[in-house]
Amino acid sequence: MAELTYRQAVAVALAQEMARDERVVLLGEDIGSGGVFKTLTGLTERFGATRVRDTPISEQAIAGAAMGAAMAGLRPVAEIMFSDFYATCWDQVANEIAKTRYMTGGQVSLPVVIRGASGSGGLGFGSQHSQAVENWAMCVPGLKIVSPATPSDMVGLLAAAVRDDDPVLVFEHKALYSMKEEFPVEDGTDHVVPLGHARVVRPGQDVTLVGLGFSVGLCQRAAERIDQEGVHAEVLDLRCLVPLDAQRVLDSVRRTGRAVIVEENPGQLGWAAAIGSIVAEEAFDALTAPPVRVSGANVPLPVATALEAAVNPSVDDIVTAVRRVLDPAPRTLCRPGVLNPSIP
Amino acid sequence: MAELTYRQAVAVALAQEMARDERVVLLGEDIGSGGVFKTLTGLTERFGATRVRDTPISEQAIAGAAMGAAMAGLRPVAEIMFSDFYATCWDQVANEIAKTRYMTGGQVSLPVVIRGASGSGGLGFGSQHSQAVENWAMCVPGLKIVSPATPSDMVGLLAAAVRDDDPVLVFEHKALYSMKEEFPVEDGTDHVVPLGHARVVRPGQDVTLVGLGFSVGLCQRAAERIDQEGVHAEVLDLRCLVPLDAQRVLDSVRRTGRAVIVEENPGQLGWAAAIGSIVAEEAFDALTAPPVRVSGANVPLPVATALEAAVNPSVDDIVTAVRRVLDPAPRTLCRPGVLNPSIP
Amino acid sequence: MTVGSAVPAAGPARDAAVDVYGELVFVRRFLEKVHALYRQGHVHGPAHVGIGQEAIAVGVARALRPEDRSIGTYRGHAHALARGAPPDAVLRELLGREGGICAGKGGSMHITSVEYGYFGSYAIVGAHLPIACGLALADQLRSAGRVTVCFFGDGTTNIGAFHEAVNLAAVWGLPVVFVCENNGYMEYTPIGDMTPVPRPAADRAGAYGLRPITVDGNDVRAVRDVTGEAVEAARAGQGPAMIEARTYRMTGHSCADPGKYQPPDEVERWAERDPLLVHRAVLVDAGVPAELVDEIDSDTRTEVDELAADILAAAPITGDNALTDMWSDGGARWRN
Amino acid sequence: MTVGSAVPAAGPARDAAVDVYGELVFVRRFLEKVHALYRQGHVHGPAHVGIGQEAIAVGVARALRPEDRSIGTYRGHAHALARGAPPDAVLRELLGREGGICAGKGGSMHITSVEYGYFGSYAIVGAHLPIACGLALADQLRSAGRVTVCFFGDGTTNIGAFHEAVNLAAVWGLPVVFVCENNGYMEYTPIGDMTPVPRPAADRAGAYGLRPITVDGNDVRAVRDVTGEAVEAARAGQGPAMIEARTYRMTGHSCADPGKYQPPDEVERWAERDPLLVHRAVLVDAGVPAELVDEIDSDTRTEVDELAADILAAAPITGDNALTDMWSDGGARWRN
Ligand SMILES: Cc1ncc(C[n+]2csc(CCOP(=O)(O)OP(=O)(O)O)c2C)c(N)n1
Ligand SMILES: Cc1ncc(C[n+]2csc(CCOP(=O)(O)OP(=O)(O)O)c2C)c(N)n1
Ligand SMILES: [Mg+2]
Ligand SMILES: [Mg+2]
Repeated sequence: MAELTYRQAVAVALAQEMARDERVVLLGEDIGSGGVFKTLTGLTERFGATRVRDTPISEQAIAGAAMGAAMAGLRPVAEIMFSDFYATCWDQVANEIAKTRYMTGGQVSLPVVIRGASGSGGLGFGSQHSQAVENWAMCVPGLKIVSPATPSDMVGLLAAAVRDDDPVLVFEHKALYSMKEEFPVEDGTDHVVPLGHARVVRPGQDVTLVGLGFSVGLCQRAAERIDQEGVHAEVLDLRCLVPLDAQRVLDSVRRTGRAVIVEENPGQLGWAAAIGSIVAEEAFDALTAPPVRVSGANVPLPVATALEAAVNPSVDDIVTAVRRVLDPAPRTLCRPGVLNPSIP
Repeated sequence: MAELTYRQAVAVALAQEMARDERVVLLGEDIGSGGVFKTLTGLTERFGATRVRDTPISEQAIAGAAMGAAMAGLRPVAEIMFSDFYATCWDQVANEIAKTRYMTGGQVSLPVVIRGASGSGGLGFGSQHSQAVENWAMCVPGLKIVSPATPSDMVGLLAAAVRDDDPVLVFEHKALYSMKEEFPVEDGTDHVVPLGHARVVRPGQDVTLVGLGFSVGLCQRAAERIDQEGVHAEVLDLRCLVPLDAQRVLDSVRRTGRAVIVEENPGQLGWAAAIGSIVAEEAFDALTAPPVRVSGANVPLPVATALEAAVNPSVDDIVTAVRRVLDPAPRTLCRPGVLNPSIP
Repeated sequence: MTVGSAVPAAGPARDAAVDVYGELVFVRRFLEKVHALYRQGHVHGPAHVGIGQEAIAVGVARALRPEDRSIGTYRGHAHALARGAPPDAVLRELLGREGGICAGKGGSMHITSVEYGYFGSYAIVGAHLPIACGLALADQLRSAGRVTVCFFGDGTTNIGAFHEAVNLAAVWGLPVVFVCENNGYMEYTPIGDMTPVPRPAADRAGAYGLRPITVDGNDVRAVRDVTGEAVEAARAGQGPAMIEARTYRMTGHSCADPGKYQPPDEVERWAERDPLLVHRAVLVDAGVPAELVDEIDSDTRTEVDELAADILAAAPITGDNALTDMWSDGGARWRN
Repeated sequence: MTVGSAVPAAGPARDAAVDVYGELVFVRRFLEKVHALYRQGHVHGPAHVGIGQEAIAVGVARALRPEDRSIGTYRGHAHALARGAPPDAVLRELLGREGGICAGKGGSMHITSVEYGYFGSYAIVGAHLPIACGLALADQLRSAGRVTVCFFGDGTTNIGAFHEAVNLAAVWGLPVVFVCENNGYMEYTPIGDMTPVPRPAADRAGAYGLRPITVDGNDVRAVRDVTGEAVEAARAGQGPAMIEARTYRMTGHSCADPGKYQPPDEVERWAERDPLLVHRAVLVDAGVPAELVDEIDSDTRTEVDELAADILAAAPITGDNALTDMWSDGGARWRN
């Protein structure tokens, strides 16, 4: 078993799929030389510049060309270098790619993958290069949304995305690129993780911690910390927002009675609110404490180290949240400015 | 007292502000002749083409020019004709306008208003002309979000938006344009409704119905229906998502113990989830039933009359939701496909 | 190929010219019918017709092979019909009846007929130009010899997606022909007021290393011939082309718009250059009997009237399929 | 105005030329220092310097009045400094120390100095071109006589925002001068591979009814003179201009990028045309003593070294102000 980084996993997944299916082509800016995050190293050498296509700086053209190519029988994988840049092609993604199958009465199929780096993770990329815009996407029916938290999941989920006949947005967390995992990489590997199945990172019975992408690791570390206090948290990695494995979350919360949902993004509106609402609506009777969200502050991401840390959710924040939902009284816990840094 | 339509109210508000402040200029496509929804009738005649500026079909240029002009001392009001078109200038709105004050350490002020038609309301505008994209905006800290539900609020909230020193997005619901209200329109009217204060549309003690824009009317009609059954619903019009009058919602729910939140958009992720989560987190002990969301189905908006009706939330849906939250058992009410058409 | 060469008095070329006239007339009557039905309240949602612009859709379609692709805008009824999309299914879509070409989900602005190579009507200005590049890319890689034609309006030349798409097509040498239908107006604003160059598309071609090509958009044969050259060049691997076809929108922007801003004398001048009149004159010059032409006119009117009457007689569709065809599994479930 | 006319051996013109050299050297040393500090791990987040491109920022600034505005990109340190932004506050921002020009919130990619007319650095390619139009619009309406200069890269000419902005500027006749710094590369890709015209900006000017203007971007006097003409025309109400300044990025795209894709002989060729060498030669031709020039070089190096050392000695900022300056009320509350 060799070690695989999350960064390498991107190329492993794509190589696996490109070898399997000639219709898979990549397009994006500066990808021919391996991409600015070096996630595509070796693919041009192996598959040629016709299938690993450099583009001009034209996100609308990239996303739109991916869509058109999918309608005409290719299975394109487009790169949006930083997920913040989805804003420059949001019309293609939200208004065209997401809607065209439905609005044509099912005349077309749109096997498009769009992938790229996203999130903060404390790297100092600032307000225009650190958002994880999966929340924008979740507001728009018609887009599958994937955010792998480990190298092996990156291989398996990205492979599944490429095989999916619907549009899938894959958010790679840039602070995870250097994460390593034992993984059997050899030619012919055929690792696929079906979309829509949450992962139980660790089982537990006292509280359910729900994470996605980078926040899974935060949850895990928080769980380890409170474990020493005798509190056993179940940690779930959602893996996908759409399709959403709501059942797995609800099952867990029905057992633990408590949910802490951890999102790196600003909490003003984000997927944690969707999960929080689903939990409140559908596991109400089982709740022994309010579902609580821990999320980023409602400001653009600042750059200086201490500022970025102040704004991002931390392991400490999660531990505090867990202690509070375990505290029997008072039950109305999350007052502005107390638990949730997103409420200044 | 004359009658004022919601449509006319737009021009009334803007005329009031343009007369008051020379720095207010309008820009947008085909606005010189009054705009495609005739919301700006008479403004060119009164203020001239220099202040009511026709633009090319260039939403990025419109939003960006509004931003730059605001930084240099104007108070621009830009029109994005249909709110779906925000997608074509989302970068300007979400990455530049929302972030620049903060990311420059407060060096600039951005008194920009962006306004335009949004929402479905059963008019058949289809999947690319019917979204109310306030949810995209709420995912992005830095944007104030306003959605008036009545003609007088249109005057007062739009005027407040123009006077605000922060970026404000005003979503006009196109199905409300013909709504009428008695309103004293005369020269010199100075009606301003401060942002961030929800409106109690009707008081009640049994359940809290929360609406915004078009869904306020749905809530009102549902409340009238159930009133006949002896159930007294309090109807709240949020008016703004940012700044959010969470306190008013929480106060109401703490009294009624029940919340039904009604959103026209798909429910997969939307402001109703934010409100639902806040209610669950902060009024947990007061809840006698789970907070329930009623929202649009998670599909692009179809056009045919019956299809559009099937997908949009209705008064019936709200009444059903209210009956359910009033039913003492079972308390876990909102199962997929039952209450909430957004969960197919 | 000579543009607008005379039609011979007999033979297949003459028959083809008569056919073309039949198509022009059919599209015109269809659009007029849509306009009337809209005015009578039978169309839910907005509708945009291209009365006066039919020669472009018909002329371009004549330059294409069945396997070629085309793509257009909300003003796309003519473009779908010209490729062969069944008028019945198109009108059912517009009227919200069973059998609509998009199952009632698309409506007037999104008419699509993949079966006949028309990859859809898009209602956000400029959005479909990048998509056209994608169609062409797929063919360049896997089905060399297929060409994509992308229709768009003069006002569309000012939006970013136009720039990105034409540039990408040029950089990649894609087999795509961009056809600008310059009808003189955005919605209400004359295009000349909002462009710094006189020819909104042709005068921008050079920015992408392309040759400016212009054509009289009201002359169906000229459109066919000019497009044919560009399409065959693209088919041969010579890359994209930019054609600007000058025409005029004889009605308002949408069926709800009376078009009062269109000066009467301007409308009159263009009425004299109506594409049906232009082509009728060609036929008459070629010795086609006026009665034959009149017969086409009246037969077509009857055909379209009957089509509409039949469809109107059917009940509007129910909301049963609201949650189908969202995902590739046929349903709309997004969670468990 | 003659481009690159000889500098006289004495007098104010000569002094000004020496000043300009001092500025070029200062900016160069500053950027080199940033590069070094980045490599040593002192900069949190990415940083982009424009070593080799300094003559454009400095030359343009010399063509502007204090009340004029400029706006640029993530590669904007030179542009801020050239307008007069305090180097101390800029470097504090880069190093996350108290007194940073954006209070630590912007970082390297968003250096802004409104006080000195530099309206910010934007990190999404193309986004600031429409914003520049807005700055110019405000001036056109209320402060006639002010001009805005907008800097951007060659790769930026392919994005939609570029097209929309330049078009709007032309349609409205805005007092804005667009300055393309053509350094030959996007991030890693040579611009020639991704544009269908040889001069990415100049060859597109015509699409907006503008004249193509090109200039040697490594000749600070040529930049100043050519920009000066365009700026004065804009000031006089003659509308926008498009200038393409050819230059070269002597290092990688960002400080993290070793730039291995830049062919060594290409780098060497451009090193010979280094803007500092070019201007030094002008001074020497004018009889400025070499010792004076050398003194400027070494004094500047010391100055920048000391500046950096001082700032590094201070403690990094705390997170105290994370929730300030979000809204106009100074705070970050979005709800009650
Ligand atoms: C991005 C965007 N902005 C604005 C609109 C509203 N709109 C619809 S059609 C139209 C005019 C388009 O003009 P043109 O491209 O000339 O096409 P035509 O309608 O004349 O066929 C406008 C502004 C839109 N649909 N999309
Ligand atoms: C919309 C967008 N796409 C991609 C990027 C990533 N990116 C940053 S700089 C750059 C290259 C820009 O090239 P150019 O305009 O020539 O400017 P230069 O860096 O050479 O100064 C790219 C692709 C971005 N910041 N924004
Ligand atoms: Mg037009
Ligand atoms: Mg460059």
